[in-house]
Amino acid sequence: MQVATFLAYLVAAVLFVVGIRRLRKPETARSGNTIAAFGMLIALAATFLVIDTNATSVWLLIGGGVLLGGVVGAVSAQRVPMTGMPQMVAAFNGVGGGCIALVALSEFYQGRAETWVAASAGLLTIIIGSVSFAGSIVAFSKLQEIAFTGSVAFPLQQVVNALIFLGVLLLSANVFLDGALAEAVGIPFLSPLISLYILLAASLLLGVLFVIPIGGADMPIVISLLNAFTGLAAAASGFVLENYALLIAGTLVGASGTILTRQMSSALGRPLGKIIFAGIAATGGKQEEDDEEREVNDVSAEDVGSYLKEEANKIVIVPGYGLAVAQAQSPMYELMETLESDGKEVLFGIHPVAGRMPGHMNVLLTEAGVPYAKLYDLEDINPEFEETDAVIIVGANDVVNPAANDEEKDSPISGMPILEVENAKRVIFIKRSLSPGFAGVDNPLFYDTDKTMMLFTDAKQGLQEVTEAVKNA
Amino acid sequence: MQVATFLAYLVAAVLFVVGIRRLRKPETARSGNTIAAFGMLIALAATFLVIDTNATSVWLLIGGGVLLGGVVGAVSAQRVPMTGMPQMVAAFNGVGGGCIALVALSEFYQGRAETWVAASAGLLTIIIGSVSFAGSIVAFSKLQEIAFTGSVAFPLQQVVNALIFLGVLLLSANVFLDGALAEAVGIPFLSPLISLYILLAASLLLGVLFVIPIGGADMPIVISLLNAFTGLAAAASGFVLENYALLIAGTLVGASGTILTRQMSSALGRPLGKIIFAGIAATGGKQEEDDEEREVNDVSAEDVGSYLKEEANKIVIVPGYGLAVAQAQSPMYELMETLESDGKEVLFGIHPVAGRMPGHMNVLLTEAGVPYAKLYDLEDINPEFEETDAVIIVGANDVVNPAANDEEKDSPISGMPILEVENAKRVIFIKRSLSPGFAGVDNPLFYDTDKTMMLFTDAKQGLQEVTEAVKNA
Amino acid sequence: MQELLVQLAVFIIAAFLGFELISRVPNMLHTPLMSATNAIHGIVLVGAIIVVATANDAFTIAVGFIAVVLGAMNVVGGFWVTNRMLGMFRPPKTRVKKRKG
Amino acid sequence: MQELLVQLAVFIIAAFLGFELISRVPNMLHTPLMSATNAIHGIVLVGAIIVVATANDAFTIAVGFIAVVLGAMNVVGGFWVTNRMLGMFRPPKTRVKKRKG
Ligand SMILES: NC(=O)c1ccc[n+]([C@@H]2O[C@H](COP(=O)([O-])OP(=O)(O)OC[C@H]3O[C@@H](n4cnc5c(N)ncnc54)[C@H](OP(=O)(O)O)[C@@H]3O)[C@@H](O)[C@H]2O)c1
Ligand SMILES: NC(=O)c1ccc[n+]([C@@H]2O[C@H](COP(=O)([O-])OP(=O)(O)OC[C@H]3O[C@@H](n4cnc5c(N)ncnc54)[C@H](OP(=O)(O)O)[C@@H]3O)[C@@H](O)[C@H]2O)c1
Repeated sequence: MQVATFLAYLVAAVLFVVGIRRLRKPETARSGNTIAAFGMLIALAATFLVIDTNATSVWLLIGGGVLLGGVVGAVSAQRVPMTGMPQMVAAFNGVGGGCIALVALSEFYQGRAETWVAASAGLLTIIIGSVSFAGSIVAFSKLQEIAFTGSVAFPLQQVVNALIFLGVLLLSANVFLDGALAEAVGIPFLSPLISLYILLAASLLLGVLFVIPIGGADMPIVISLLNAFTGLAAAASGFVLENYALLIAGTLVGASGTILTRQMSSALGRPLGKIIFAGIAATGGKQEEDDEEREVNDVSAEDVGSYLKEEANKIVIVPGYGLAVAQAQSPMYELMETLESDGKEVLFGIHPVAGRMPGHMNVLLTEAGVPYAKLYDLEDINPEFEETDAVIIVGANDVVNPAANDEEKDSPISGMPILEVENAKRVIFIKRSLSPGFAGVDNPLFYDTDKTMMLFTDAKQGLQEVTEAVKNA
Repeated sequence: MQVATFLAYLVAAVLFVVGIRRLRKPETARSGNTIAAFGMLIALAATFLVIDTNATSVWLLIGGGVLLGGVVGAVSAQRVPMTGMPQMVAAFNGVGGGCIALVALSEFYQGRAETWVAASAGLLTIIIGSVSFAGSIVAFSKLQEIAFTGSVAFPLQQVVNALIFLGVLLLSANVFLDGALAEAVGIPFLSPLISLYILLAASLLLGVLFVIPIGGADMPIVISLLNAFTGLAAAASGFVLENYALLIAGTLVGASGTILTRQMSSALGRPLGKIIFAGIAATGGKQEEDDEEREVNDVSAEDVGSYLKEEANKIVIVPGYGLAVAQAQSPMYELMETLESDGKEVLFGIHPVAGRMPGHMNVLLTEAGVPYAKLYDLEDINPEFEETDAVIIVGANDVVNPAANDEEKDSPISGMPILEVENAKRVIFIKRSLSPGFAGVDNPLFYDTDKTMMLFTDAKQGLQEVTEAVKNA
Repeated sequence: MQELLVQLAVFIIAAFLGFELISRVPNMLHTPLMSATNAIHGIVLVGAIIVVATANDAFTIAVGFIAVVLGAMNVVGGFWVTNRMLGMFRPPKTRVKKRKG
Repeated sequence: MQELLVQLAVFIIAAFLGFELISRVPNMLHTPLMSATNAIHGIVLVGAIIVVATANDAFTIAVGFIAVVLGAMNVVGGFWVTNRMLGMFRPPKTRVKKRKG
């Protein structure tokens, strides 16, 4: 029986590896996920085989728990809108961290963490798992805009963090030394078990404090990092439980999650160190708003239509988050068709972080039927703007905001590579107002009345009107 | 002590991994090799720690053996000329395979291969190790042109191979069943140990028969495959000896060697299956030679010089094996300089298998000082030929031989992608005669008297003369 | 001791494997990849199940039960949501290279 | 049995790692890479040394000694020749991309 379980765990691990391999390419990614899920099924089935109990109550508890958790997970996963994906992932990561922390806690409670290996790995599991749990919940709240939105800072934050961390270390040492530390300093009521509870609370607090100062724009990276943490905690608990399924799968996730985090942060142009240790120094933009009215070139759909029809030959469309909000992908496709039937060249410039999750725009546009070949990456589209007659920016701001290149002002998007739409002959924004985007940084392009046309309207309606105007012009 | 050894082995394994990682890029490759060698040193030192003997004789034997083998290895490695590298690698791979087969044999002899795991892993080690040993020696002889040159075929080859393989299986079964098989069929003198010796001999024979039908051009791929085999044998012996250093390192080499073999065979355009199962169906070319004299456009260095000076603006140089033989890289560099000082554009077209080892040409040219930026790959240079006025082919044949594209004739280079020099305005060969190259396939370009100029001379001398001629023209 | 050492070996090799597995993933797959690996660490559910199965006291049973619920959410929700995300990446009909010339 | 299973696990993960490690190596590094991995499997020398150290009879000692000699050749020669090969790849001074425009 033991042998069969071990082999099953090994098969599961192999399926995880194969699954992750396939996740590297869009064509095979979905099957990769299915394969990994299948591996998980095998691991769970094998676990049921080794359970050595006849008590129906135990089976009921386990079955009930799995059913309850599974249903809640499935329903939330099914219901969440596409734009809510990142926070959903954060939530699922959080519950995983919580699970593993509780498992480690019960090991201590049952007195199973006897050897120094088990004890230290167990402590590590509790700390990392709790940080991951609390951090993920904060990340979720930020993205869902329930609480902690923006960058929450308070005085002496770093000092407080350091103190709590010190406390965590001392409590761990006390548990490890079986309470000897507390006795030595004369607080004998701090038994190992009580230390553990305090440790759990302190780790949770640490997780909260770690994430609250970080701005929402960096959340995907933070979630990825916490994901790697949870993997690591799972690996540590593999040491405690001498369970190779946990060990291998946890290590894989911990290591691949670390690399993924680095890749994401470099794609977003935000060094990891800066994200973690600084938070974002109080998002400027929104507050700075000088109330002075600045002039913009406010146009109608007809103006846009006749410009496109008569003066533009090469047109680049840049979609952003607003496209997703307005669900305007089909009208966008129609505008493309209309322009192309007039003999214009139409391309799409896709910024890697446009929207609210990586690949957001690709997903929407391919859904609407725009061919892959027309979707250009940041590097591929930027050289094209020089010869472009009109850039139509639909519901985007941050990804085309030249303020990112302004080296004097330190804004949340500083240093992020942007789509250099200002090199084109004309820039046309379709958005509802002058309000900035996710990062809250005002866009100087809005006020370039020579180059820019602002069409203030909902993305869907605006695109439809422009399409009509092109047809009638 | 055991713990220290285990940890040392683990460190060694990590250093191997890091080393292989670094070997993937030219910039870091050399340090990767050093790191791996350092790992080996650690593994060996740790092994000495666990040797549990005080007998000086044992120490002398081990020390003497290591010294002897090490000196022989180092001296051969230092003396071998660059063109002899592939056979050197074959030889070192062979001795490794021999070593591991002997280790497994001694385990059986000492009666240590008791469990079924040890017995089956041990048998596998003996078979694979011997095949690798014998196959590598044959590969060495072929490349060194000592014996078996070309593709050696005899009637019923496949049948003989199959029979020997069957014999190997039966002998293995007999060893595994402790001689019961031989007793059952009434040949009790075939004791397990005697079976082992016959098994060893049969495996060696199998290795020889496996490699002799394969032509020399495919040897690098075969060596890589045998290298993967030896790695696998090392991994198998890791199971027998319960030694994680052997297990991990052997597995790494076995797996990475397999992938490397596939990559090499696809780079050379030769599917692995075809290489192994067919050999090369008797190299045509050489024998076919129709004695009829065909006309060629035999020119002097002055002719070449004045053509280059007066009519060529864009010139591509294609080096081949003859450049290495003549050690003509410096004269080639000078020709490049002379042409460039006349305002000509000079590029180098490097075929992936030009010369006798991958990277051969890159090595020679960078040694002579040609900047990396001027070295163009197959894919990069082929589109350039259309606008090229003159291609100078120095000591190369196979890599520019359009016969590779001839679908009707099945030659040893059929299907290999070539440098499409025939698209250029003029083709200038610098070689000593009309003799073909490594693959022995005649080149139709030689006889295209309108397009081709043949300068029959040694590469070094020819390049020097042409340089002079350009200067004087 | 031997057991621990071997676990260490497994940990180290698996870590290298994890590092190697994620080399240069395209940007648009970052979120699904994060989500899928997130589901994979839901393997902690195995640990939670073992806790409940071997529990002797009410406290452990309660803690274990919560852990099982959380773990199951992680596993099921994780794979489910990843599948939904990836469903959005319809296979391109013609994957021509972007550049025209 | 447990020991064997763990060895199997190590074998499988290491095999995947080996596969992943060699992904798209440039052509010109094929020979040095082959040569370096060839030197690495010279780790069999460790096995040969143990054979000699634990041998009780003349036959085993003789076989072991030959194995040690062969293994040492593999290790020393392998790394040495790889080093010589790689010495030929001088670091490019300016690694500009080949294409001009
Ligand atoms: N992709 C990711 O992985 C990811 C994840 C997390 C965060 N982020 C961040 O999200 C931002 C993405 O930049 P972005 O340029 O795509 O978006 P953005 O800068 O957030 O701008 C979105 C714009 O859409 C407009 N909008 C909203 N609803 C609209 C509607 N119904 N019709 C028309 N316009 C509408 C808004 O302006 P109005 O209100 O005036 O209409 C807003 O200016 C970046 O800062 C990025 O760092 C990205
Ligand atoms: N790169 C690898 O990894 C590798 C490994 C093994 C095999 N191979 C095989 O090697 C071949 C390489 O093709 P290749 O075009 O480079 O070479 P090749 O086809 O073998 O031709 C070499 C030519 O050099 C000429 N030559 C020899 N010595 C010379 C000298 N001193 N001066 C001037 N010319 C001299 C010879 O002609 P003359 O006698 O008329 O002068 C011969 O035609 C391919 O078939 C490839 O598959 C490659």
